[in-house]
Amino acid sequence: MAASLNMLLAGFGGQGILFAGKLIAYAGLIEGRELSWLPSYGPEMRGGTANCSVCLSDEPIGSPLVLEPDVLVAMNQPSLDKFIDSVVPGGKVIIDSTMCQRLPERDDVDIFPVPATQLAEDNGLKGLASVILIGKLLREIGFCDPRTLDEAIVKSVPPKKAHLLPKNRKAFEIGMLNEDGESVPVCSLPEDWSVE
Amino acid sequence: MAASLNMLLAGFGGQGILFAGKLIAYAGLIEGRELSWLPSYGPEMRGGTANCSVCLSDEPIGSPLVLEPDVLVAMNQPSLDKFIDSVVPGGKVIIDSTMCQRLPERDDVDIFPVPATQLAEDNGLKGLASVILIGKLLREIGFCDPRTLDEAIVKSVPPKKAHLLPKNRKAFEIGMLNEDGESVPVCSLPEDWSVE
Amino acid sequence: MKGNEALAEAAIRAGCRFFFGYPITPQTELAAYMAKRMPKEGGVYLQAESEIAAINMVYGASAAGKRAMTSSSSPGISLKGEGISYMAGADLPGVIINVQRGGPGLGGIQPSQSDYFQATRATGHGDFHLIVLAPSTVQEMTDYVFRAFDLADEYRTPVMILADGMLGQMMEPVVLPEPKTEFPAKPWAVTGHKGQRTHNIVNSLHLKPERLEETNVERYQRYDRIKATEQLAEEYRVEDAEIVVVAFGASSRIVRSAVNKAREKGIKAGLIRPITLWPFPADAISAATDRAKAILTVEMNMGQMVDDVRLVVCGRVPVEFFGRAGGIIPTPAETLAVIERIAASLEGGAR
Amino acid sequence: MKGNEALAEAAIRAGCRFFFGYPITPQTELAAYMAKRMPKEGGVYLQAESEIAAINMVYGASAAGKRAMTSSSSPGISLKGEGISYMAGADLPGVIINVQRGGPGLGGIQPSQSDYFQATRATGHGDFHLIVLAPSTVQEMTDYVFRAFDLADEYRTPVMILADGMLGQMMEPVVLPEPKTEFPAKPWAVTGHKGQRTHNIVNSLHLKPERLEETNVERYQRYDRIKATEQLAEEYRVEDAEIVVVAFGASSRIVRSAVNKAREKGIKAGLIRPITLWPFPADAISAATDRAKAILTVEMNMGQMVDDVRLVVCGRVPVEFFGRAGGIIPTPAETLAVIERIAASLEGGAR
Amino acid sequence: MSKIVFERPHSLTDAQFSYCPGCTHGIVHRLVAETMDELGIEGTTVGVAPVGCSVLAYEFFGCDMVQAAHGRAPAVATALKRALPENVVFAYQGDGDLASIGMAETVHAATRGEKITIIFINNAIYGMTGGQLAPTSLPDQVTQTSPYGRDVNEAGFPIRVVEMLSTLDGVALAQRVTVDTPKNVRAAKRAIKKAFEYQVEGVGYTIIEVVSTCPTNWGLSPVDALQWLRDNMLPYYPPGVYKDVKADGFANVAEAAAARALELAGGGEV
Amino acid sequence: MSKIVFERPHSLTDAQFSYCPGCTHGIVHRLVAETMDELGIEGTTVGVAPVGCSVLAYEFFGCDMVQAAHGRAPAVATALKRALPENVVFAYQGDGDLASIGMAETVHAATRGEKITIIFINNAIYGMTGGQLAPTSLPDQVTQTSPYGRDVNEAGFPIRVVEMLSTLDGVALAQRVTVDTPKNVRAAKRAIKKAFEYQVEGVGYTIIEVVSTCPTNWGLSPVDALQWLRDNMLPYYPPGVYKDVKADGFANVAEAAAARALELAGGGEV
Amino acid sequence: MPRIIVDGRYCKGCGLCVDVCPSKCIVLDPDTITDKGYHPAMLTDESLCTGCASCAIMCPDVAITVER
Amino acid sequence: MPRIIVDGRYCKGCGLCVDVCPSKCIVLDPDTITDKGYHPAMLTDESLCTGCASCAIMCPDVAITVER
Ligand SMILES: Cc1ncc(C[n+]2csc(CCOP(=O)(O)OP(=O)(O)O)c2C)c(N)n1
Ligand SMILES: Cc1ncc(C[n+]2csc(CCOP(=O)(O)OP(=O)(O)O)c2C)c(N)n1
Ligand code: SF4
Ligand code: SF4
Ligand code: SF4
Ligand code: SF4
Ligand code: SF4
Ligand code: SF4
Ligand SMILES: [Mg+2]
Ligand SMILES: [Mg+2]
Repeated sequence: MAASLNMLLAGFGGQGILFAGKLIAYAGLIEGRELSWLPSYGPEMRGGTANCSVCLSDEPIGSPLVLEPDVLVAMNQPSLDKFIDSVVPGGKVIIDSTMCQRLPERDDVDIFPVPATQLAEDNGLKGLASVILIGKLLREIGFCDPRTLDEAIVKSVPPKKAHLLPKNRKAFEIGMLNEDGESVPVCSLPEDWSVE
Repeated sequence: MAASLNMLLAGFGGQGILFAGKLIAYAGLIEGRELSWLPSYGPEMRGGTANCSVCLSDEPIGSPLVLEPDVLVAMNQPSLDKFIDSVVPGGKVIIDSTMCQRLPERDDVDIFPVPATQLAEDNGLKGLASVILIGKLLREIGFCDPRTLDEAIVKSVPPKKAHLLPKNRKAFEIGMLNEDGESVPVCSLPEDWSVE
Repeated sequence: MKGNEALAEAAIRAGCRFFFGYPITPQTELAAYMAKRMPKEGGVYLQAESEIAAINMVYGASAAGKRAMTSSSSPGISLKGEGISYMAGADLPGVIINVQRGGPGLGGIQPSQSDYFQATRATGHGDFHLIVLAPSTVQEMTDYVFRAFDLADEYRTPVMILADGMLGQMMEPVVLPEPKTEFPAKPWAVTGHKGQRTHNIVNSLHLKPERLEETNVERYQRYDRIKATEQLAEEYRVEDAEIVVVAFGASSRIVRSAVNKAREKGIKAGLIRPITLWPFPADAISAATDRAKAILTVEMNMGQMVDDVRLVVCGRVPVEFFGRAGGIIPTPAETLAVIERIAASLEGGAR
Repeated sequence: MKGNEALAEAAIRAGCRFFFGYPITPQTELAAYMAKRMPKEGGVYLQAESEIAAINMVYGASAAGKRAMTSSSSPGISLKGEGISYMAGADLPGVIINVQRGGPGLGGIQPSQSDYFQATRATGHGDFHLIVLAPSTVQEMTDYVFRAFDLADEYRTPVMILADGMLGQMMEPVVLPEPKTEFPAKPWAVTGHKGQRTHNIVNSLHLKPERLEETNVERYQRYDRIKATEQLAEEYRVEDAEIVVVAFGASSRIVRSAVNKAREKGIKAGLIRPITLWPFPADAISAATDRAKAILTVEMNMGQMVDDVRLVVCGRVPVEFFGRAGGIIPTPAETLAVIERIAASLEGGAR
Repeated sequence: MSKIVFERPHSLTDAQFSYCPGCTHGIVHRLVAETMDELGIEGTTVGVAPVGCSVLAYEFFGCDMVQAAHGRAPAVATALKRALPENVVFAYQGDGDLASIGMAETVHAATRGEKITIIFINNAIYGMTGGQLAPTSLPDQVTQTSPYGRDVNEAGFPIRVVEMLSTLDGVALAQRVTVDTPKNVRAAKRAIKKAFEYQVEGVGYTIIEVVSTCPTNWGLSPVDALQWLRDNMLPYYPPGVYKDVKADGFANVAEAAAARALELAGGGEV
Repeated sequence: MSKIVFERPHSLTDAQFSYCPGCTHGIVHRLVAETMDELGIEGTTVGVAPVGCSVLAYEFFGCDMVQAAHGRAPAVATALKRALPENVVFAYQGDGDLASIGMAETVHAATRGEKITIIFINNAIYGMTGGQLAPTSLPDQVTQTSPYGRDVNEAGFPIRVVEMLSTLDGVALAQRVTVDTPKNVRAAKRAIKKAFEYQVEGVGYTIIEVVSTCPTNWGLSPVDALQWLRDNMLPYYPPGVYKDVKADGFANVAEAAAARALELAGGGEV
Repeated sequence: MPRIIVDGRYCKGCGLCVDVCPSKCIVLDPDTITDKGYHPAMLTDESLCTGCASCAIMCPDVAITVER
Repeated sequence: MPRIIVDGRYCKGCGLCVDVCPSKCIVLDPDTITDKGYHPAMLTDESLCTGCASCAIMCPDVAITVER
């Protein structure tokens, strides 16, 4: 895993894409890294696609706008179709397979379909599919210590919505589950991403 | 008389200064000269002084703003006091002596006091003191053929106010009267200012 | 005829039938003239509720394919900035008159040239330019406003006449142009599609940045054509000039007198008078720079056009600036003094 | 913290208790933040009826001696032109934020730098300047808005923060400054004379041109002091740079990446990042020019700051421009390509 | 054989509206388009799109369209009508556009009696920019810029636009409608059509205020938004005809104004 | 011993007014200054001078003064009052300033219920710029920009400002007065004083419209101008109290607005 | 036979038609997701539809055609 | 003894005081011209003045002081 990680999260407005991106950014902040978070903005969000760019790095971040992502999290078909070609070779693509019927054909990137929306609905976590995907992402590329991400969740859920905290944690956990349904207790972080 | 003549006419708003200046300009136009007429403008006119710059020349006119006049026509004391020092040596100064108690002390300019306001009132020509002064000016420096100025008057009095035409002519004539009260029929024009 | 009236009459003769104004000194005569004449020409004179409304009315009338104009003076032009940017963005022709007065703020009402930057660089937000014409006589007020309408239609761009209080207020003899009777077709105008074409849209919004960039690039290609073909400048005694004075509009008249006086004193001075301020007459000034030893820019402001001169001269010879601000017109005498000083220093340098 | 929120919080910490805004993308978060925080700070958040009202409210609050601010984006800034000119004319401090978007006209809402000319040359009519600060990180958004209030008070001038949609929208870690508690006295403010002094007047009108010129000249003397002491620029790998890239704000971040990549390829590239756009950091760029073989200016517009660079370079080395317009952020890759092209041509020329 | 009793009007293009699900902008668009169809004026109408959620209206209406700067639609429409007196000109404006930044243009187009039609969407919020306080936001209404609810002592009182404009002599028709039920939609349609008809007849300035929803920024489902409208908006903004010079027995605004002046002069001190 | 029963108020400076002979601007200035004297507020008042003939008002009033951009006096006054809530803030505006370019600022300061006082000089003309049509110029009135008389079909109808503003909830006092006779001058004085008093009490926005003359641009002698005012202006602009929430029994505008909202909600359709 | 046709390109699944239909014969189709991510409206039972057009009148996206 | 004092620095000879004086004891002095060019108002006959201050109330230039 490179010292610099550029991620693009994309989906419909309302799917929690921006929140998910903030979780990653927050985790970076807690771990003292350079980071940036940049949402798409403006009225085209309305009923259209929303996306956000998140960069984590050990050096000052140049462009916070991610055009060639190391990581793509795609939560719907139009977003997947739009951005898949821009992923760098060797990049990781996390896909909400409930929302994307057609999976991409690239074989120079690692593709991880997760039926996140379905999983969310099944587990009474409506609206938290994005957090499930973040769990999956962390599992696959371990961009931070899972405890850090948990801390990020705690800090990102506003006090007024404290009742949602357990649900967010649950969603995160579901994402972190490995294929056999077993939760991954400690993430094997790459060297340059470990903390303390 | 120079081929280029810069005049400054100054007085209170409402004394007919701008109209008088236009007469001179119009005469220049009729005689095919280069000319410009530039009024002071804006709210300071209100209750304050009004003035206008008139240039007649055989060459294109540079600055239409007359700062060092060859001719000053002053219709009130403040204007006289303000501008007298700027008149070029050898210049002519026509003064409405009804309105100016203190005459200037310069002896390098020719000073012609005319009780124009008084003369106008005495002759039932209220508001036409300025035209009287133009008559005097023409008599003294013959900047054009008197017939031209007559034509200028005819063209400058708007048709709606045609009844004022005789009065304007009368005022002009009074100004042209020489000291012995005799009307000057033909003005002895300097060579470079004659027409046809 | 007063300069302001000449502007108005020439606009009418150029086929302008829509005038939207708002009173401000020193351009009021223009609107007054329009108010008198327009009804007789079957045109519309409308005193808008503000300068902002006025420019947006020009936008509307122009969108309908009509020749339209507004006029104001410095503070009022600032208010039109957004509207002018919209016109540029929607590629709408139209003529804007600025009879400048001293600033900033309410400033004063005497003649000034302190809106040069605003006219040539940033009349509003975004990347765009106006064609800017700077008359220096009442005759030119007439000629350039006439020309302005043609340029506006040809290049689908707003055009500004940058005059000042002196030119607006003064009277000079003027020969008026014959009224224009033939006008270019405007198939893009919104006039109702009558069921005979798809609907026309006048618009400057492009939410996709790629699309917005395209429109910008296309516009700048048009600007390049304008730069290549529409530069205008008058040269006066420049052929052998060692000191070239650059001045536009009212101040160029003073400089002309000063140049004459300098010549009388044996100083080889000349005048280049930019007529188009945008496109700036770089070619003429560059050519003169090749022969000159020094350039002097004279403006009725604190130094604005001098930047454009410097960009053209590009360090080849020294560029000096002389200006008066706040509504003061420089005198030929003080301008001459500056020329003499430069001449003296050149000689000093030569020794 | 989003850039827009950082601007707001820093302003509050700088003692700003009067915010007058009007919604516009991409700066809405700033106003939203103010609306939340101001009541808790005993300050005034007022959504004005328009950008014009907002800037005139800043004028009023500043006249009363208060630290006041407004914020908008490109079209809204155009509308503030008159008001800003008034502030300059009346020598009133105040801070104006422009979170730029693509233009002209309604344009788009994506990040842009196309109001550079407007900010540095002609935010309104008349001779005046703003101090213009261009942050490039969220941390700088914080720092410079804080600094802006001090500069505004010190020089009695409006100060603009020229940001863009990218900086406004992005989140980065930020360290907030300690709240300011001591403020300069403002004996000129209108607070009611309490019978203890003659009445204070805040005004920009001077009907006598001599008087108006005096105020202009005095203001330009202040500007000279600002030019002498307040120029700010960041230099990055410039010491031995043969190709110096000049870029500010958002685009400077891209250039920094490109410079790094160029260095990796053995090209001696460096970056000068103007922080004060006015006063333009002429000294830094001039010094770098002495050592450089070519200058490249990269902007998110059709070419604006490049004029200022050319004025400084003054023909000493070639100055090139690369820009993207309409809300497109240039990529490090395409910027690198331009640097490589220049490097190649320099080598070609050297042969 | 079944026949079509309801379909997309011709005066709408095929483009999908950019509005949020359930936003009443769409209903009003349809009513305007139907009016154009029924009066057969699509080919002679020029519409003005504002800055607001309906900024893209130029893509939706089939007639010629002009996009206007924020708040300036009345000025643009004025000029269009002056330039094209035989055409029909309407402007479509939101509450921020019409009643905040564009208040001067609104009042002046109205007092001039411009023969244009204004469709005024009052949704008590700035929709496009993400839900800020509008001049028509209700007391205590929470918005992005009134997070503690609209405090009338700080942010002032909502403006009742048609009531205010009704005091102006140039206004021929000022009516408030809503679109919360099929019945009210039909009434709104009649009002809009009447306004266009008055314009064609040259009666004067016409404005139809449509009390509308903004589900997105109100944070309500479309259905709940309509209920909130009924519960909160309508009491503050009662639908009704606030001025109708023809109903008052005058042919146009000039006649009505002359009569009023006479009455005032006779009446002496108020 | 004789004693002085009338002299220049203290709150006027020694400067001579820049107004034309016989212009009623001067009378109103005096009334404002007398009000400041009587309420003892010269030292705590901040006045706002507009763009118009009274642009130089900052030289005439003894209190602290701010010169505002054309039409923006209400915005400037709003901010002054917000910044200095303990002070008294008034703006002095002409009809072009207040009702044309400044219409949006006027309506919004009024609807916000800003606790400021507006002295509104309606002389049916743009005096300063040399006599152009004002929003309040009368039908058929000849001005520099309506040389054939104001044609209401082209230039629209005059705006009755206080009538219009009275529809807004933020307005505490909206009254029209004139100054053509000593009696009316005294009444005008009472109105102005009342407005300042309401401001001090925090009742709401107050505006006093003074029907005034412009002898210069009307082309009449000062005495004839007053007669023209009586014959033509007053019938169109009848003096009177158009809104006075205290007289209506409320302590301030918020109370009055609440009562009105209740009434409307109950009243149903208009 | 009265019925409605919902155009999936336009429908945004807002549910206003569902709410207003007096015959309660419209639902949002839980099994379909449009390109824009909405569950579009669908007629549940043609026989219930009276062709009253209430749904179409309220439809903000003019997605409904009514036949009778 | 009631009387008025007209301050010549302020008076612009507008004549409003002349018109309004119930005792008709003010005229514009034809023999004086002020610095600004006006004929200022003057009290013709002190004995007629009642000190009613009507003149002062109407004076737009606040040029009149009234003693009683
Ligand atoms: C001069 C200017 N100021 C502000 C904006 C930003 N802006 C876009 S839409 C809008 C207001 C939208 O509200 P409204 O008019 O009520 O329409 P809605 O979106 O609610 O339909 C604003 C302030 C702009 N584009 N231009
Ligand atoms: C932005 C702007 N537009 C126009 C002007 C010019 N202007 C000066 S005073 C004035 C109007 C004066 O009329 P009014 O407000 O009625 O005041 P009055 O002079 O009649 O007392 C105008 C339009 C200006 N100074 N600034
Ligand atoms: S934001 Fe509100 S007004 Fe705008 S489209 Fe969405 S629901 Fe409609
Ligand atoms: S122009 Fe009219 S309003 Fe202005 S000072 Fe003169 S008389 Fe008074
Ligand atoms: S009302 Fe229209 S858009 Fe909404 S669900 Fe029904 S058909 Fe779809
Ligand atoms: S036409 Fe009437 S009955 Fe049929 S689906 Fe629509 S609302 Fe229901
Ligand atoms: S005080 Fe009365 S009586 Fe005396 S001069 Fe004045 S108006 Fe006449
Ligand atoms: S009213 Fe005043 S200004 Fe007028 S004439 Fe009398 S004293 Fe003089
Ligand atoms: Mg709205
Ligand atoms: Mg007026």
